[in-house]
Amino acid sequence: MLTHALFGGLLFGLYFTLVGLGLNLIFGVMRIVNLAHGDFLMLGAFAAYWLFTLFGLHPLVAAVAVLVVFVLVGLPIYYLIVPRLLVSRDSEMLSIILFFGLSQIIEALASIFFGTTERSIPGRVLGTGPVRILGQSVPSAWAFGAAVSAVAVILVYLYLYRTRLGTLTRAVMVSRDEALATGIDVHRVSAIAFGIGIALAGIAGVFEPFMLGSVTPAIGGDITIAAFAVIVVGTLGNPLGTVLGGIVYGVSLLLMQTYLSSWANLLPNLLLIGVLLIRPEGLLGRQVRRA
Amino acid sequence: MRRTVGRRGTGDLLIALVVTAIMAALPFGYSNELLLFNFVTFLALSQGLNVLYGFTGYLPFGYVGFFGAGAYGFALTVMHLNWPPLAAMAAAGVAALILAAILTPLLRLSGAYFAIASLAAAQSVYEIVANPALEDVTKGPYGVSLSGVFAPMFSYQVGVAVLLFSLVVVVWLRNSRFGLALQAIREDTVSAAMAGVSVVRGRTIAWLLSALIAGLVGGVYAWHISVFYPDTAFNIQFSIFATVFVLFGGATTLIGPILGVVILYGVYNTIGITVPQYFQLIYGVLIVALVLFLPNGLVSLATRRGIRVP
Amino acid sequence: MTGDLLTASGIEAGYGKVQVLWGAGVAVNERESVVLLGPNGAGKTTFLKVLLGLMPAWRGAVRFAGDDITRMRTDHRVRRGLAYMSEIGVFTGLSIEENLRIGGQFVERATLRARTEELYGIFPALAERKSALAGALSGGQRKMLGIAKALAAGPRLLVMDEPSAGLSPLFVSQVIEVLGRFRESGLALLIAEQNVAFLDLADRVFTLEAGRVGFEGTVEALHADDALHRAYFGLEGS
Amino acid sequence: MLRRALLGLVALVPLALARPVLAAEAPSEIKIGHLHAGSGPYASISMPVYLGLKLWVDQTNASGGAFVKAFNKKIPLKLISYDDQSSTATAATLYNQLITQDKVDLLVADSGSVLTSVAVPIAREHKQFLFDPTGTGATFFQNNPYIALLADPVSTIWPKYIADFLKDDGVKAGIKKVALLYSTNDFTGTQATALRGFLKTPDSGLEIVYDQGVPTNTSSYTVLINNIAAADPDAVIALGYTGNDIAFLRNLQDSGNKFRFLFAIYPGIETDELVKNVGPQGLDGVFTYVTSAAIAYKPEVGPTEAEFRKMFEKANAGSGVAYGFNAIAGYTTALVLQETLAHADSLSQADLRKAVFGLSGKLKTLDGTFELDEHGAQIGEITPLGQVHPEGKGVKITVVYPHDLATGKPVFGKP
Repeated sequence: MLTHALFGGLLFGLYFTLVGLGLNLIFGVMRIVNLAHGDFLMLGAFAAYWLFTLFGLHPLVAAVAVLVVFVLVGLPIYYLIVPRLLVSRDSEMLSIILFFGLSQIIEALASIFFGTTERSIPGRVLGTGPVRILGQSVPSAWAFGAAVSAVAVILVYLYLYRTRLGTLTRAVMVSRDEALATGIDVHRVSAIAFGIGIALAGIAGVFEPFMLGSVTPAIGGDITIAAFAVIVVGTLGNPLGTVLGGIVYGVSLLLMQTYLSSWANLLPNLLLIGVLLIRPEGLLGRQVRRA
Repeated sequence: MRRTVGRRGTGDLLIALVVTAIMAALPFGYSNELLLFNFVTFLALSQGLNVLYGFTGYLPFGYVGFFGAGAYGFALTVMHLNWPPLAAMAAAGVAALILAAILTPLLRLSGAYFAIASLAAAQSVYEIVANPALEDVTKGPYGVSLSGVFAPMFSYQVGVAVLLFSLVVVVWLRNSRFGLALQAIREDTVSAAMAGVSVVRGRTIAWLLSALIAGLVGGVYAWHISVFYPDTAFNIQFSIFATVFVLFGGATTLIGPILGVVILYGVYNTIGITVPQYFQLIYGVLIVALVLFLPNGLVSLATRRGIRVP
Repeated sequence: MTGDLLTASGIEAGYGKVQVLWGAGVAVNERESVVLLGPNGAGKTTFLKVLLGLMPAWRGAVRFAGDDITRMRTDHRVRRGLAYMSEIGVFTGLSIEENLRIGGQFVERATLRARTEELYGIFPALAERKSALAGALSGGQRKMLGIAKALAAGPRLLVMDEPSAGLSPLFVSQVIEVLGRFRESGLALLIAEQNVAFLDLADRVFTLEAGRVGFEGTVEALHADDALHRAYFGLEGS
Repeated sequence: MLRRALLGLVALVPLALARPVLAAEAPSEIKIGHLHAGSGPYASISMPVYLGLKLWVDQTNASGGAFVKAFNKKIPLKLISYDDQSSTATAATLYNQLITQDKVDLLVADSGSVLTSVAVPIAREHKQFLFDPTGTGATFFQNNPYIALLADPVSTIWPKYIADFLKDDGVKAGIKKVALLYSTNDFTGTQATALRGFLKTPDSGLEIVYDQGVPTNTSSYTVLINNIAAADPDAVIALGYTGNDIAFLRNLQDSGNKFRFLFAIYPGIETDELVKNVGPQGLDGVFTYVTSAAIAYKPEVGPTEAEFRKMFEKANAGSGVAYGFNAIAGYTTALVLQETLAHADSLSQADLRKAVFGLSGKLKTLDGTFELDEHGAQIGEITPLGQVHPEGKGVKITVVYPHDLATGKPVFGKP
């Protein structure tokens, strides 16, 4: 049971890395808290549901479609709200409220257009029954989710560290003011990062019906909290730190579910508070305390 | 100078008394007193949130945690100790104060982190209260029934008293040196500290006062509805509504939150009942528009023109 | 007056309702080196930010190389050859190599490579640790990297905000020496400073006091004016 | 709303005075107050009840209204149904709204115990008789004259046949160890408690090796299934709502674990919803409750199950709400309302109650015999135990217990 919890937690945690990755990228580049993150994820899940139901599209194909569409949708959303937000007095604080409003809008529209019943995609799409990896039997969806997450992490790494735009993106993450002064088109860089962040949420959403059972328009809020726990435990503003956060989250969640299952839901909240109070700077340091 | 403050204070107090009197009288003419009670709940709750957010700048997303603590403080003393409702109301306030004292370290966190950590704290309290392992103590997820003390009219009027208390606290903060000091801290922590204002003490007092109000509101809410579940008492909707009401009307003022509740909760009860999704949509659009175009709330339409709003 | 490279005139700007600049201006000619002298709080940084488009000008105009750039975005100004080195000057979280690459973001790949090699030649200390984080460098080395980063763009005019800030006198003279070499090779400079040591570099001097231009002329003329001489060189003594 | 409140101040006084004078005249419509959950965890059991009720209202009005004995004529119906979004706080306000503002003649609770629970004290306080379609919490009926449960048996007797079957056929087939997994809410929590009582008799030959309550919003059961498997039970009884059953059965299929006996509540209640989400293979061999959706009772009032199904699906095509037992429960509730109006001497709450209790044992609908105990709890039909077998793209449910009703033999999984 222990090895299963550890190994399952690793895979489950890798999926939660993907859940938090986009949120952390957006926070890192724009220093805004996208409370609608979970709702974009929900839209990704619905996209996968409809693409499968109407056209029989495999989730992997759906993931690629979601990537393209969400990046394209993210750009105008960015230009509509973020530049205006960033010039305000306390943009980090106001971003919480604003994106909360956006989250309400998305949830309401999803309820109106998709209805509020639970939707799920037949599990056999990703192979029925468990797969055996290293002597452990795990649901095939978990292996899939973890693999897709690993690919996404590698792609984000390559983007940030191996492309010209990625270098500029990291420059904005280090200092927005210095980036502006150096003549970087900060809005272009940020808009693309915003699009990618939302697309990552969407891709995580494509696999949500398999990892968490089903999708309704209301799942966004809880997922945003979980994603936040993951990135706080990793390192706020450092997308690759999300890997660490996700694994810590997944393993401890599965350990709790195995040995103290009725208390498992307490975990993400305690992790979040604990890390914020004890080690708020994560691994790459950023002042978050005042007074 | 002192005299103007004094005169303004009297004016503010008058508004508080009028609002209280209206809410106390309404159930004699309108019989869905539970709906009126919800208005009382949100009027008091948003003033409680105003105490913290309006005067210190801390936005507690998990404000409902104190509300829930109050509701369960009330319910547990009634169920296990057979306390009379008014004594249990005191227990509700104390429960919220204890929780606030435990969570005081959260005040070390800055804006966004504080908001989210407080939400996580409220969720944690919920998970503990709702845990089946504690069924013997809290009734766990199966909820609480307090039919023995059910008294709709009496508890309604106690709710109005709690509302009056919350209004008076805000009037006091707006018209006292302490309240001004708090606002100085919010605007510029460093200078305020240099000017001899005790930053930590000031914030802690606002935090406890704010929690106390939520706890009392939670206690009287538990009493009034008498049957409830942990997810009723810890419903994040309470935090959300209170926050939106305060932001919409305008924080740091007395009438801002009142306007917010009367207008938005009024709209909620007309549209929200029949088509909740459309209401949620309108809410979301309002919030986004507010942050982008009117970040200081409705009252800023007047304050911008130099008019003092109570 | 006007300069054939950069002319800013009648600039008014500020933060919120607080006005900082009250009709400030400056002029720089090709291959000319100008020092903008002024005490703390005179509005030097604000003025430079307006020149670069990092803050909007409420009134007045900025012309660069014959075009009105008053409303142009910063990145477009940089593309046209107006480089800026802020007080921080570098991206501390990125490597030396990456800092130079970002400085030369608009430059064609091959040209950038050649220019980077040239800069490494001038700054051997940077060449030794190409992949080190800029944040790990000493204060003096950081300034050198800041200059190299700004020059990677191949600018016609380099605008600098207090290059002496936070440096010991030894490093200040090193920075002045390096800048002197670039001036020789024909780069135009606009340096905002309160450290009069930089006057060694200056062809002309502007002084900024409380958001307005006070004196404008050669270094010799500045020395000739008793009051100004006392105001600035007296500062150095105290 | 506030404006309405203020207007109410003025308007209510003359209205209150006018009321008794008008009482003898027939009202222009009969107001039926109801709540439904358009979203949230209870939507899947609430919407079918609502649509079943609504179908009856539409049909009745199309034929000129319901016959009301008190006025000896047909009177049109008006259904006022608000959306409580599965929130008990919202529901409480709305029940109050229905009683005090809309002044409904008949008050029908939302589906399920949780959303019914808040209606119970409010109805009692206002002395309004509560028509309770499916709220089965046992506490509702303790010395409360203002309620009757219409369509579901009270939860404490639901699991009786599971226990009897395991003690009888199960033990013979070698089943000894039982695992119990339940969602912690009134409906399934009460059943778990009852089941524990039924199973723990001294000579039952059964042992509970795993007993775990989980929150009703649990959506991932993978780890729990692994924990259950580690306890090595022969029989697994999973008590949850529709969403729980879907997630549990899907996760079970994905995990590859198999048990000799597996019980879940909703395959036999919301069969279509489960087939749609889990697939026939995932339901293969699952034991479940058999409701009127799978047993053809002979109705004396209203349509047969097959006829009703056709009507329901025609009326609600494209609504996304699947046909199932809760639709029947909604329609059964409606038939009780119809018969109550046809038998009550007046529309006073006391006479309504008398009429409802008068129907007990006499009314036979598509849901079987309607019978109340003296507290108002439904005891008409105990749900038999059935087993699901895939059949083409759908499933077939056979009754396996009690033996006198059985339509097939139970099939146990391989050990």
